[in-house]
Amino acid sequence: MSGVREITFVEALNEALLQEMERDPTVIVMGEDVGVYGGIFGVTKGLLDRFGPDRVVDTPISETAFIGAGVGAAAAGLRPVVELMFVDFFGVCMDQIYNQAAKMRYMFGGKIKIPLTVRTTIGGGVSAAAQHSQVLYSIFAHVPGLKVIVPSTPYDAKGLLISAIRDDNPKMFFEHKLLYGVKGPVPKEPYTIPFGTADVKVEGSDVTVVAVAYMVHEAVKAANELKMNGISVEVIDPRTIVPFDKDAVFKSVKKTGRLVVVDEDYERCGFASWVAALVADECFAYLDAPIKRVTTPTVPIPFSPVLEKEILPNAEKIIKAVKEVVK
Amino acid sequence: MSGVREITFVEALNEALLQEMERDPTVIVMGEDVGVYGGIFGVTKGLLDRFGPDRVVDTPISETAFIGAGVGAAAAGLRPVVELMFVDFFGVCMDQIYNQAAKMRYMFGGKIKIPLTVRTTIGGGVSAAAQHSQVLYSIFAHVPGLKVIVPSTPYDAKGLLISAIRDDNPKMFFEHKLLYGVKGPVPKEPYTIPFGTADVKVEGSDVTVVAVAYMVHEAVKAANELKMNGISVEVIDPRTIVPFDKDAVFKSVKKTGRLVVVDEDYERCGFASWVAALVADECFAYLDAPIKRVTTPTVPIPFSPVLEKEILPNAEKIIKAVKEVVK
Amino acid sequence: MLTQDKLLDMYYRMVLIRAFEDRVHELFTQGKIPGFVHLYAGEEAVAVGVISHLRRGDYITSTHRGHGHCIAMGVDVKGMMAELYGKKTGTCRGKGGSMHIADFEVGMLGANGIVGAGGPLAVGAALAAKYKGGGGVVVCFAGDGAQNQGAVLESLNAAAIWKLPIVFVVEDNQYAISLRSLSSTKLQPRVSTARSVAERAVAFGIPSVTVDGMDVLAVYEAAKAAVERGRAGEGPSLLDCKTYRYYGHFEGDPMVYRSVEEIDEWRKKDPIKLFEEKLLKSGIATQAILSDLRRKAALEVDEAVKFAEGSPYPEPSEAYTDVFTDPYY
Amino acid sequence: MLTQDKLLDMYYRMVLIRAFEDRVHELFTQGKIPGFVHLYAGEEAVAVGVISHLRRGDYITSTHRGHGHCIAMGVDVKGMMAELYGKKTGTCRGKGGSMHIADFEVGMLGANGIVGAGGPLAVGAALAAKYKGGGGVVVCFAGDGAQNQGAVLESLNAAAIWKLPIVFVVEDNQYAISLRSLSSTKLQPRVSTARSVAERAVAFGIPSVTVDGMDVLAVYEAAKAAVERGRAGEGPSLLDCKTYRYYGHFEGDPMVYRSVEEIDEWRKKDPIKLFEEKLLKSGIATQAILSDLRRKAALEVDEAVKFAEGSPYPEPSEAYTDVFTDPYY
Ligand SMILES: Cc1ncc(C[n+]2csc(CCOP(=O)(O)OP(=O)(O)O)c2C)c(N)n1
Ligand SMILES: Cc1ncc(C[n+]2csc(CCOP(=O)(O)OP(=O)(O)O)c2C)c(N)n1
Ligand SMILES: [Mg+2]
Ligand SMILES: [Mg+2]
Repeated sequence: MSGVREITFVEALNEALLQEMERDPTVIVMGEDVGVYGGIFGVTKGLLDRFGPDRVVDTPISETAFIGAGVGAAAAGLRPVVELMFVDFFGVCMDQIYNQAAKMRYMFGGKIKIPLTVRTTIGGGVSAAAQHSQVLYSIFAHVPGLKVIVPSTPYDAKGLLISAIRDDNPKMFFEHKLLYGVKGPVPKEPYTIPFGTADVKVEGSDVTVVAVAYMVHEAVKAANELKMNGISVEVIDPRTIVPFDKDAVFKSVKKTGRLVVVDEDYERCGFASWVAALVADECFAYLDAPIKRVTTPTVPIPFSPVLEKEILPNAEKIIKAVKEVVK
Repeated sequence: MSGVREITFVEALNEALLQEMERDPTVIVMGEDVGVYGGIFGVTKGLLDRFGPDRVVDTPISETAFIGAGVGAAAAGLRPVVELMFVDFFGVCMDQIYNQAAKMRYMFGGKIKIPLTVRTTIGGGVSAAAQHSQVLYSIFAHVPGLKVIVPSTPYDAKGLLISAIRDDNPKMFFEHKLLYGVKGPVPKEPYTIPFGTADVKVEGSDVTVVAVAYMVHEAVKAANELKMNGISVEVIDPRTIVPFDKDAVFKSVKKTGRLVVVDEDYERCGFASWVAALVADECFAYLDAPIKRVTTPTVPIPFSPVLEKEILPNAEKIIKAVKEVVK
Repeated sequence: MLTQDKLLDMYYRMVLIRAFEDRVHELFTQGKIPGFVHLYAGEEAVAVGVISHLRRGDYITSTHRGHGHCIAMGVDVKGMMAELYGKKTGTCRGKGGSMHIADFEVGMLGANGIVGAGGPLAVGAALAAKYKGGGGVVVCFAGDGAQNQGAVLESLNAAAIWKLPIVFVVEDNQYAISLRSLSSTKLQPRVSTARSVAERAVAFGIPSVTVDGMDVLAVYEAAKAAVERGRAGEGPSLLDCKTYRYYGHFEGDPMVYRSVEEIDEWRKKDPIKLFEEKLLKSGIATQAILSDLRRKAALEVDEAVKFAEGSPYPEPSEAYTDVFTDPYY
Repeated sequence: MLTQDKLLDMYYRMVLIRAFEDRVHELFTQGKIPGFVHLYAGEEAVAVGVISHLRRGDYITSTHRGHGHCIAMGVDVKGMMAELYGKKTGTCRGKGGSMHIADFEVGMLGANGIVGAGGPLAVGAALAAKYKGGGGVVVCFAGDGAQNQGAVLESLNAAAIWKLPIVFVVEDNQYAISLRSLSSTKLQPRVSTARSVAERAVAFGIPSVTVDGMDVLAVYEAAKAAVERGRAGEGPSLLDCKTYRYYGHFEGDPMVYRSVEEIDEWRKKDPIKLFEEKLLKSGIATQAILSDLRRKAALEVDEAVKFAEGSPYPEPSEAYTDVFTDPYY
């Protein structure tokens, strides 16, 4: 593709929004401080100037009202992109997401569509403590009716966000805090990435490592280090949790016979458990070792950097888990 | 124990509330229609007459305010039992449950306690459709700081509710709609059941089946039928998901070499996945067959009885899964 | 001025709602309709009085007690009845049931099992209407009990700051299950709202009016001003309609919280009877015309029941479709 | 009447808050304090004016901008500073940080990372106070932006219907991050609330008053009536305090949404300066006394920083404790 530059994850998202808003007048952006402020992490910067307050709507601190407004506007023919400042705030507005947006098409007999995108920030690592550091995508994947998107690179961020905006269903789009500043090659022109297509980040033959969002980077780091130890790790980034590219994971596990799932979400009843369960059912005959999960233990995210570091998954912990399954 | 009678699940819960309110004046009950109405399923019947409106508080339809009030009252020294009419409504009040009640002790350095019990109704099977039939306990188990209680019999309902009220932590107490009318032996006097102690409902040697809440009954039914086919099933009811009696499950799997997890919650990223993941890690060497999960597929619960029956787990589906792992 | 045709159409919609609800009550009692069913009988004047102002492209959001709104919006009664039976020919192909009937084609954005959840949806539909231009309005129906749900309260503020074309219609049927909407004495303990919601609306920046919700013409008049305000881009309004539900909160409700006398008292103010009296007195209609319309309504409901009972159930495999617009399972 | 001791104590708490916040600003800029930090400088009169009425057994709920409330309630400043550093000796053993400081011992039920979440908690604490008897009151601090959160709106209604001993204190510092609390012109687009929250409160059944939040004595007077109402069992009140935050929304905020001139304008009304002038004019204090108190505050903050910097971090294993009262991991 032409016009490829190195830009940050934030810039890639911003460009996706800008290009889609230019292309399609039904795309509007809503959320707290998305206007003059440009979004608390800068993702909507410049959009108010470009598109005006009718399409870039600063909202009061009423997540239920404005996310629900996104649902209602989608029902009435717009294609809203709504920002939930931190995923941790889902507790004040989950009903509009999971009982309304997510279920309307089904409940109403498949006759309608809700082309809504909810963008939100996830993740630890910046001492933001128990109510601003969570990941929680497992909850949105658990309930039916939401597509769940978890990009790990600027390239994927732009392509997946454009795909999301054009998709006719309700989507949760998760942006990890530690990724915003990450740079990578991104084509200038708009492009899409189909949901449910995993990206093999590193090819390998001894162990399959599945990771999403920021953890993809830790997994790749681990794979590189393990290579020096003579262990060949295949790193797979599913990029979307719903839909999920089971085939890519199964294919890899059938090759390696070993699986480690890396997931920043809480350990209990989370995404990593689900991937493990799928494999323990459908690839059982190919497994040569216990399935390991590297996750955040199910404790609130502590503030102190020392404690936070202790609980978050990282390359070191991934290396340890991989070594356990190859030993 | 003396004074054992056959009473229903509802009566067992009602008796637990009554006895604890008599024992401890700091126990109060709050929720929509818990007073004159006696709770929409009758669990709080008679309590208003007995204890008056200061201790049996009818609330407006403000789940955030009244569940949060339960948290605040617990912080200030009471021991509230709050009713969330259907778990499906968690979307309007989750923040007070999962970010406030559940995390306060940890965030505040372990110096405080929140002795709050949230009772709620779960489950399908009565054509209550997409917003009144969900189970969702996996979500509450996923987030840290909540004990998660899922009784399956009148005996367990009473003992676990009394244990919950006396426990100094935030608890979610899940009552399955189809259990309310179920009768069983229950001692008259108050008694407790320690959390985290599984109950082996049926002993067996070929396959371990783990099930909770209403599914325990379907699992037992399946076990009885399978016995006639010469398949010996061990049915384990963990009774609480947090804390979870891993040992009981592992012990059984190590004996049987086979596991089927039955769970009415949605398939993706749910409780069944987690149990499967634990076993696929920690009991791998003992496994003789793929781990099967019998769950509700991740679709909204449909209204039409024909469709609802299609998706809910039941004895028949459990039998099928068990046969797959023993073949 | 309201034409004779319009008035008789309003009357017809009211009796059709009543006939539908009375029949559903019977069918539920006979065990033919499963699930949770909340009936609108007694409140017909509110839905019909307001919705009579709407035109193609307008929207409404509804509640758990949505049959009346559906019928007033023109949702096909056959499809509704089939939906209540869980049949494949239902408005929502049997997937929704009573609490989830929607028909976007006629602007009905859905009944709702979650109290208050229609508020934000209405805000969004109104944002869209405003953005698209053309004077579309949105009506948000919600009960007295729903007024204490954060979703509704946040929506009032949002509608006011964005000056949206919304009419908030409060169906104050005196109860939220067993709780009174407002107490007359200061000591009433089972009360859900400390002050009138009309007063509250004003404090959110929304003009409001309290309306006799048993009088369809009073509702019509009040709604006229509110809808016009919306179409003219002057922002939201709120109508606090005083009304009553004749049946229990849901079918099967033991109704321990109210007396038979109270119900009888309200039945004396029946909205259909009241409207009949007015129509007869003003010479708009004769007894014969009215009883014809009632017969026609009964017939339409009969047809609907026949249609529902004769329809097939969905295929079990349909449980897995319609989650997304693209294949899923 | 306020005694000299009381007045000087109020002054001391105000300058201690200011000294603490100014120092935290420095330390954050130096990279010594991690995470999200929201400073209270400029708003001291509100916390101190209200909390001066509280006694043992009363409670407050706080916000993300909670340092001022903590200090006014008497939370130990050394523990607070250590908490901001993430040290084991912190008020919450390093687990909470700036957004989650709590000290139930002194009645401080917690800063809160979720806007509006303190409302329901205050309702609950007030229910407990009412149930226990003894005239305890609860103060719920919340920002202007928080007033649009369902949690707060539902809490107003609940407090009113249950006649709870709560004082809702609105800290209207003009902004919710970049949104204005209220516009003077009808066309202001970036506005969060359509009508004054004092007006709203009344419509919820709660008497309210708008207060100069830069004048600690004005706040004190208004709070006096409200707290007394609560203690007497007469129900909730609301104080809408007009104030201003000097620093950005959080540390690191580029503040694109307001001008330096505006900040300067408000700094001229500085609550500490204003209080000083009054104290001097009325002869309650001399310049010497006041500068002694300021020095003392600076010293207390110096000590706190030393304490924090000299304290150890928690053991990594402490990450797994305190989830429940019983062992977990
Ligand atoms: C968020 C939520 N809380 C509670 C309920 C249970 N519920 C269903 S209807 C109802 C009463 C509603 O009262 P009102 O709004 O006055 O409507 P009405 O039933 O009187 O028409 C309640 C409490 C619900 N469905 N959703
Ligand atoms: C539920 C929720 N929504 C959004 C946020 C992000 N947020 C933190 S502070 C804030 C602004 C709060 O404004 P206000 O209540 O006026 O308090 P102030 O910061 O001005 O003291 C926002 C939007 C949050 N923490 N919680
Ligand atoms: Mg009502
Ligand atoms: Mg503010």
